Amino acid sequence: METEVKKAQGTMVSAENPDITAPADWQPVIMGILCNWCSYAGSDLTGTSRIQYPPNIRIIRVPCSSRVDPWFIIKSLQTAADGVLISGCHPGDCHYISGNYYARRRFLVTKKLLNFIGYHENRVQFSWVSAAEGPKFAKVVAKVTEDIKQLGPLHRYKKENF
Amino acid sequence: MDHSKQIQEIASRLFAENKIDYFVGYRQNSFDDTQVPFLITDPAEIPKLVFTERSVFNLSNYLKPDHTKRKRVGLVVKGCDSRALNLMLTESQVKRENVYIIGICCEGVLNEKGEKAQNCVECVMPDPVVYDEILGTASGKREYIVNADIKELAQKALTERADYFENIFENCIRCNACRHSCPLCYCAKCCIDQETSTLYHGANTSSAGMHALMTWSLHLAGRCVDCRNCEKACPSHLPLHLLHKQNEMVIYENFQQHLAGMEKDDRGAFYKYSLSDPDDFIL
Amino acid sequence: MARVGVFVCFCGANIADFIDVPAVVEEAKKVKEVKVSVLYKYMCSDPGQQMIRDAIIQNRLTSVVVAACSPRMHEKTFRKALSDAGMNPYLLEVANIREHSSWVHQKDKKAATEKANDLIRMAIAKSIANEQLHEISVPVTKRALVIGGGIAGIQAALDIADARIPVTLVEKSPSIGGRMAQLDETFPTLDCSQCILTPKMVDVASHPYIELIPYAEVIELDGYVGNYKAKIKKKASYVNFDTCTGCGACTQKCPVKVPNEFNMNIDKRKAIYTPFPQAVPNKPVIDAEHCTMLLKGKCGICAKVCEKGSIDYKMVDEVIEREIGAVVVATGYDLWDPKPYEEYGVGRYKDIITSLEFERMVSASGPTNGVPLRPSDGKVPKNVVFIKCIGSRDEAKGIEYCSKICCMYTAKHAILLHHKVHDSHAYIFYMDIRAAGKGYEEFVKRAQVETAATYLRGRVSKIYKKGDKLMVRGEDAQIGQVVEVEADLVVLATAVIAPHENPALARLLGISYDKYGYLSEAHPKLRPVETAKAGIFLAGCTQAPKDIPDTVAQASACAAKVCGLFAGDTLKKDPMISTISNEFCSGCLNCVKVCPYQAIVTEEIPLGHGSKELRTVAKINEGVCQGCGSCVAICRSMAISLAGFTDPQIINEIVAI
Amino acid sequence: MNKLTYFPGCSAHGTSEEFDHTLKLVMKTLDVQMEEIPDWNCCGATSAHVMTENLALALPMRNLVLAEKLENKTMGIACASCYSRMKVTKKHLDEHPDLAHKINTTIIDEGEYKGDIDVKSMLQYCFEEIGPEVIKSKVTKPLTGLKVACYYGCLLTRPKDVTHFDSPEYPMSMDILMEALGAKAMEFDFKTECCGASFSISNTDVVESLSGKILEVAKESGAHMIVVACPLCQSNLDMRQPDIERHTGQKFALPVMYFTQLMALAFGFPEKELKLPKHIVPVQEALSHIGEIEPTPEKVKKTKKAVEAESEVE
Repeated sequence: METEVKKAQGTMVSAENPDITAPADWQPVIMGILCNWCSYAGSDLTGTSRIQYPPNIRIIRVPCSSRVDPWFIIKSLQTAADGVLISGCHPGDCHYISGNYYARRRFLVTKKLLNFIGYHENRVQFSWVSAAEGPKFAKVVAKVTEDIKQLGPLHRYKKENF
Repeated sequence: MDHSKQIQEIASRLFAENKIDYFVGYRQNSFDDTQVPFLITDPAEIPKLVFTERSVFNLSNYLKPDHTKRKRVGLVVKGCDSRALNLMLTESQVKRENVYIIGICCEGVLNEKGEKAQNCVECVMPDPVVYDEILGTASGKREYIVNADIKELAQKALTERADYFENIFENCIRCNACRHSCPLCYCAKCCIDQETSTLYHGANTSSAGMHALMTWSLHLAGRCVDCRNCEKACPSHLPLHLLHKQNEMVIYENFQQHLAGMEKDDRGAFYKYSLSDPDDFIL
Repeated sequence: MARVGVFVCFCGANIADFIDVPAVVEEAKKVKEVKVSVLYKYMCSDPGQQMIRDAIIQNRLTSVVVAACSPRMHEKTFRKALSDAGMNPYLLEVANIREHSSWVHQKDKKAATEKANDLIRMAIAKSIANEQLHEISVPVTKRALVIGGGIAGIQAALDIADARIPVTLVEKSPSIGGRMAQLDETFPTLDCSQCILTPKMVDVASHPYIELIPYAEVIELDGYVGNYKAKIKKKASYVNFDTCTGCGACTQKCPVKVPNEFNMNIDKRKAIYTPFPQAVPNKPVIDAEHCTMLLKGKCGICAKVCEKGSIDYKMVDEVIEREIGAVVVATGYDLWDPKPYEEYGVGRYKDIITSLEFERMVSASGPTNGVPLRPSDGKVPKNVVFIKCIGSRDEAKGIEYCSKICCMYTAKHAILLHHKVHDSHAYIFYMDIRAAGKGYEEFVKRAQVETAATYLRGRVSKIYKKGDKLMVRGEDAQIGQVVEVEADLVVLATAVIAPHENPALARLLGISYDKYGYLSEAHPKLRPVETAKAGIFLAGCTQAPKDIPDTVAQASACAAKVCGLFAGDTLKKDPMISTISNEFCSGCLNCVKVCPYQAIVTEEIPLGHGSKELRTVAKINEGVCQGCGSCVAICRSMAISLAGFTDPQIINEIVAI
Repeated sequence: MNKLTYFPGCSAHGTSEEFDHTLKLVMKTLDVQMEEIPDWNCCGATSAHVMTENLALALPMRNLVLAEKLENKTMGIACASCYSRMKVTKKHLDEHPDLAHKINTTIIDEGEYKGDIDVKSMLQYCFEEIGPEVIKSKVTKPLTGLKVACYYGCLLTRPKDVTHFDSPEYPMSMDILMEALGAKAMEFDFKTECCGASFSISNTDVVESLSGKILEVAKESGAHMIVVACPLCQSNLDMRQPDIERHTGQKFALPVMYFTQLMALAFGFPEKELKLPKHIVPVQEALSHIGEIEPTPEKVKKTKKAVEAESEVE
């Protein structure tokens, strides 16, 4: 009930903990981890095509989505990020042949575990974006940003000092 | 389920034939009716060996140290223990020729309250999957059951679950007993060590325990055999099985009904893939 | 204490218009490790680079952050600037504030500026954890292995050998020459295939830098780029090639006749045979499956007639080893078996033949001495129907792709038929005429005009027998009617398919292949001759159907790649690869399983200090590792780290926000 | 004794009575008890599926449901068109179980469709479940000397994904059966060509040209008669033959018989049981070839031997 009232007043309320709130103009921080060959190249194409998307994402470059350790996701959520987007090559297109297939298994288990432990499932999202899919990258970022805005601030541990 | 006599006979025979240097089994605790792991080198101690439904611990864990690794060891394993041992063999942690495995067709062990333990109620494989000698009657593989606690928690609201885990994992004292008691945690450097987890999870914060344990559970995902040694070892009585069983469930449901350690040379769900793995959660 | 320099680029107006660059420069100064933070209009220009070089020296910087365009654009440029200033180039980090900020947030300068601040902070944090890296040198064995002695293999071998690099050419049949040797004349110039091929075959045999191993197969390949070791099985030929003079007495006297595969089984060869008169090497081999001496111990005529005593019935297969640095795979193609075309009566009517059978018949040295004859009664055919796309572009019965060469060779066949049988007439059923290539369209025109071949656009639905003729019923889509042609001979242009041995060969070499069995190139457009495995290259139809000019071009491209690879005494490699710490490796070897390149090997190390007992740990083969990081993420012991993307680097980035 | 659920179709009770009749005789000899589906209805043939899809499914489905109630393993269908409709419907319903439920509750009401019956054409049944060996063993009067061209028509083996029987382009099952009876099955290219069926009444020109082609090629093959397994094929090829002959000026004189008629003959039933007077093209002349012995060409044998010798040691 209380949550509803707060929301009605325009306050952003965390989906995980109703006690955590933020002002209406709050902007989430999203950690983006992109593979070098497809998604990072795709995001570069978004830039060269001047396709506009929300500015909330902070991008880290890794060689392959298989380099992404679930730690990175957990660490991001634990520190500054309100959400995480991981993106790699489409299945079958992996520059390193099979990396994204291994990554895909880990991502599913990680996502489900995080959800089980009390993170909204939309906090962590995954996408396949090829080097040619500049518009798709913009769309994905817009969607993820919008999803995470809906979820409100995450910073359950923000007070903690790292 | 009392195989004490048979185990004593086998142990004497193995020592007599000079087939082993150590024997690892169970012994009665001196102050109550529980049992403790019991490692013997002297055949004179054989009469102390017991095996009943109180023999709860996974003895595969005692093959981890270097000194047992290099010696010939006789070992008692239940269904779940043998799956862990199977993985240790696959992951080259134990040499097959160095272990003499006495497999028990397990009828389930008891928890502290004297009831049949939850992991035994939900057990998928009570029979040993790797052994030199087998005791009891095999009852075969059973159907996979989703853990009762997970079912219950999954029905709760997200906020409730978040609250529950936050409160419960705050009690982690970072003693690493869970890691030490797990037969599959043999890494020289571990993600839950203070030293590494300072980097990864923040050293002295309330959430550090939870995030470290989550990472740890992901290292065991697709490998954990649900023996619950970790939970038995935890001084804070954290429900660690929730993490492991959650991962096990997701893996079972999505990756060709994979269960850890069931087959020889199966390395676990994260070390293989299928082209038909679920892809619908990816944008 | 780290000393970081931050260099922010305006990129003309590209960045400066949408990001408050001076504010960003000031913001960077707030990070305590940052010793210098400056801006410039074009960082990538010479003065910009000079600015970086000066700042490195003046401020004794330990790492450099350039905030500019994407690292995929100018990382190499700035790395070079660092090296010019005497700094390790891998201490550079690029913050991508153009593609990732100024260009995509053009309507919100404040947010774009904030994002740029964060991106720079992340780059600074990462650069602090950067380590000095050095290019890896891998020794290289300067010998190439060419698998397959068709025109692709021959061309690649000759080009490499001409650069004075030793080549081992392995061919599975008794002679090199491949499919091209079976052809009569070649499109679009109609020069005789043998005339242009045989000189090349002789060159291969006599080239001082080429070791020709016919009648052999590669059975094992170990190692990595520059350092492969190949095992080659020489099949028993039962003829001592060293003493054999190739006189041919044995083949003449041999009493056993078997279908001649070189002539598409139209005539017979002997059990001891050379595949064709111009074979290289021109030495016979005994076909063990048919020789009665080898099967039943009776006969022995060839040994009796051989004056040199070269016949050795006791010869066995021999395995030899070669150390090589690069491999060119040129295993060619097979032809699709048209059996599923039951409505044509394939298999029931002798007078339905495939194009290659026709090719052998019109070949002057072929089984019918250059005259096409009906297999049923040996008469010269007058009306010949050619049907294209048999199996090609046919999802229901064959394969989906276009075989590329059939349009051209069918036009050639129409012309050849006209040349050999003057009063003949060719009818050609086609779906489309695909004649893209130099002189190709003109060639098809020539077939249509010069020989007055009737081109009918449409599929054939039925072939049935009427007397000794074959009635070919098809659609002429251009007039929208069903037509029937009375044919003496029907020639099916069967699809080009990958050799059936390709998947096994691919597994043996550790390269990938597609669903049709063609070996996969590393990139369909930009790396069409390389495979995903360094040092293994593809030439000819083993990669996809192609004609002779394309095949030769690709083979020469392979040769150029091999020569490039062997240009130095060592190979230089990007140092951003994995390393494994012996101390922490638990030896579970899951990384070995996950590595897509078989770049992880095992190593025995002492169990403890000074211990005699050994334990097995994983080890990265520097020559092979491509730096994907798959092994890093699955290593629970954190024993593996990927240079350039280490855990501390990435975690630093994450916590920097 | 084997039991078989039998769906005759409308032709079997009309134009192709000789098929129905001889089929029953033959099945009795082969120890198969045929149970005709009580209250069966029209399969919808070519008309229903051009009108509405659900009706085209509902009509055969009702038959399938009724057939399932008889609880035999297999349902045998005399007419190729009925067979095709049943098979298509069965495939459709098996792939979309919800559809079966929907049709059952809205259009027909005969009980649940279970999908557990095998649907086979009578030719398929004879070939797969009885087998040429058994049929051969029942032959008392072999048809030696009779040359036949087996015509399957378009629906018995096609589409392949639906029928899963024999080759869609060049089937051999009927040929093998005929050889089992002692007849000689000729190489015949137009086994599965269209006879013009649907235009049988509305546009006879098309039928004449298509069926004419079939007759022409059959004649060319040297056959004395055409053997069919479908009433519509029979009527088109038989009934239209005089017209075709008149229009094209060719003389075929190719009687068109059901394979069951020839089976009955070979099994020793008297000729009057074959109901031969029902045929338009007279049959007697063709049947008179029975008993003729073809001279074995000695020359061919010799050359064959020579060929064999050639591949061996000379």
